[in-house]
Amino acid sequence: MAVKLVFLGRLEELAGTDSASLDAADGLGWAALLAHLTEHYAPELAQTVAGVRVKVALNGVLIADKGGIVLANGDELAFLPPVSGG
Amino acid sequence: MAVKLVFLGRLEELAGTDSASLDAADGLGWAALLAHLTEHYAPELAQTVAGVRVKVALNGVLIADKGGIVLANGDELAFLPPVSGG
Amino acid sequence: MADVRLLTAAFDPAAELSAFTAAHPEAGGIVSFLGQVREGGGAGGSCEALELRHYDPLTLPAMRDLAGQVCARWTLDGLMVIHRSGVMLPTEPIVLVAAAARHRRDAFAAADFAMDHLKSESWFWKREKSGGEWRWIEPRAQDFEDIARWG
Amino acid sequence: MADVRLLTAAFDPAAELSAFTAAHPEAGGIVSFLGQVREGGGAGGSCEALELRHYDPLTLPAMRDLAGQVCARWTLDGLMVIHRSGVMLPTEPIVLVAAAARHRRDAFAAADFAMDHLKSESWFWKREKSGGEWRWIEPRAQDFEDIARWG
Repeated sequence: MAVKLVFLGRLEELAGTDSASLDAADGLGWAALLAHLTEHYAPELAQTVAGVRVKVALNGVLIADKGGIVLANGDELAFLPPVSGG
Repeated sequence: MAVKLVFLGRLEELAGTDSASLDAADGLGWAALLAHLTEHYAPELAQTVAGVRVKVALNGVLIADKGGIVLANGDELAFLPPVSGG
Repeated sequence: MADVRLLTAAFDPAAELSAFTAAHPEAGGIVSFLGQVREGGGAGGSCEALELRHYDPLTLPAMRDLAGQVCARWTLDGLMVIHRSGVMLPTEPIVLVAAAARHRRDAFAAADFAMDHLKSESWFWKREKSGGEWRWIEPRAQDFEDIARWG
Repeated sequence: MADVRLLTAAFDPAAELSAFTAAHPEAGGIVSFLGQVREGGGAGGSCEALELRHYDPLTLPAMRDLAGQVCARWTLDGLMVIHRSGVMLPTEPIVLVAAAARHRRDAFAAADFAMDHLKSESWFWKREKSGGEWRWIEPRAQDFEDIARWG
């Protein structure tokens, strides 16, 4: 399956890109996703994404418990650091 | 001597004019002024002007104790009812 | 620093606000209040015209004093206070206050304070024309409550 | 009732405010906040450009939600919220909020509340260019204090 990852704000800098495609087996969970990030990106990315200050949105919907997500083919997962707008 | 009286706001309606010239002997005081208003205008004008809500300005300066004013030739005395601006 | 004007003819609030904004490129935020003659305003929703009278020796000097207080109380990059006198028709601007500041809170508070004091303490007297008749307006209790907020 | 827009190109605040004012002749007062890229802003007073990024699925829907809250909380004749995304240069407008109301207090409070929430809760991420380098901006403690005022 293919999943789109979106990195907002400072996470874009840590990831080196604003979005990426991830190919993985169906039903990818949070721990496996963090492992993927650790393997393919700067170590600080997975650490930051795992922290309480980074929220996630799955297909445009905020997820209260990001540890419980399970990704399916075609999903878009956005990593949202604290906002600093306006 | 001649003194200019200026009637602001609703006092203009009571006086029937926005300003008037008053000819009188030098050193006209507050009581004599009220007597003049009573004689020449609607009775309500002198009553209203005597009330605490009406302030006076003598030659553009607000007077704290209007009862103590003494008018001299060329003076301009303005009667200022409560403001209702903006 | 403050631009304080008492006008006896109509003015263009958008043009004034543009010029004010352009004059303060260092300000991060600009808060403005525009008061206009309401369409359908007045007693019975039939206000045909509004007139503000002022008294030359007092009105503008007091507006300048107020602007000075506002500039002393908040950290502003600029302050503009424009007030009409004379006869105005519905939708015509009456008053425009704008405060430019680095910090948003200062700009909001300065504009709010200036309006409360302009409304309740400025030397203006208002009358409305309705059904062809002019009627003087008494001060509103709300204006005194508004000004009391500032201690 | 609310006019809420997320724009990716420059806009003219004066023209927007004129149109908003003209659309609300029944409102006695209009309060606006304009936020612009400060000249001499940023770390060391050398901000060359500012960029706001947004996330399409969240940003505009959340702005609309906020506008709905504001309209429910105060008695308004109209509300306008315009926010930029993308790269902006010094003196370019970032955000314009305007609230039209019969009563001045409602217009001030609505614009103030909308700005506090836009600043601290909207889905925007900001970076500044200074000395040719882009740097992401962290949220400010002041923004959280501002929003806490509303309970």
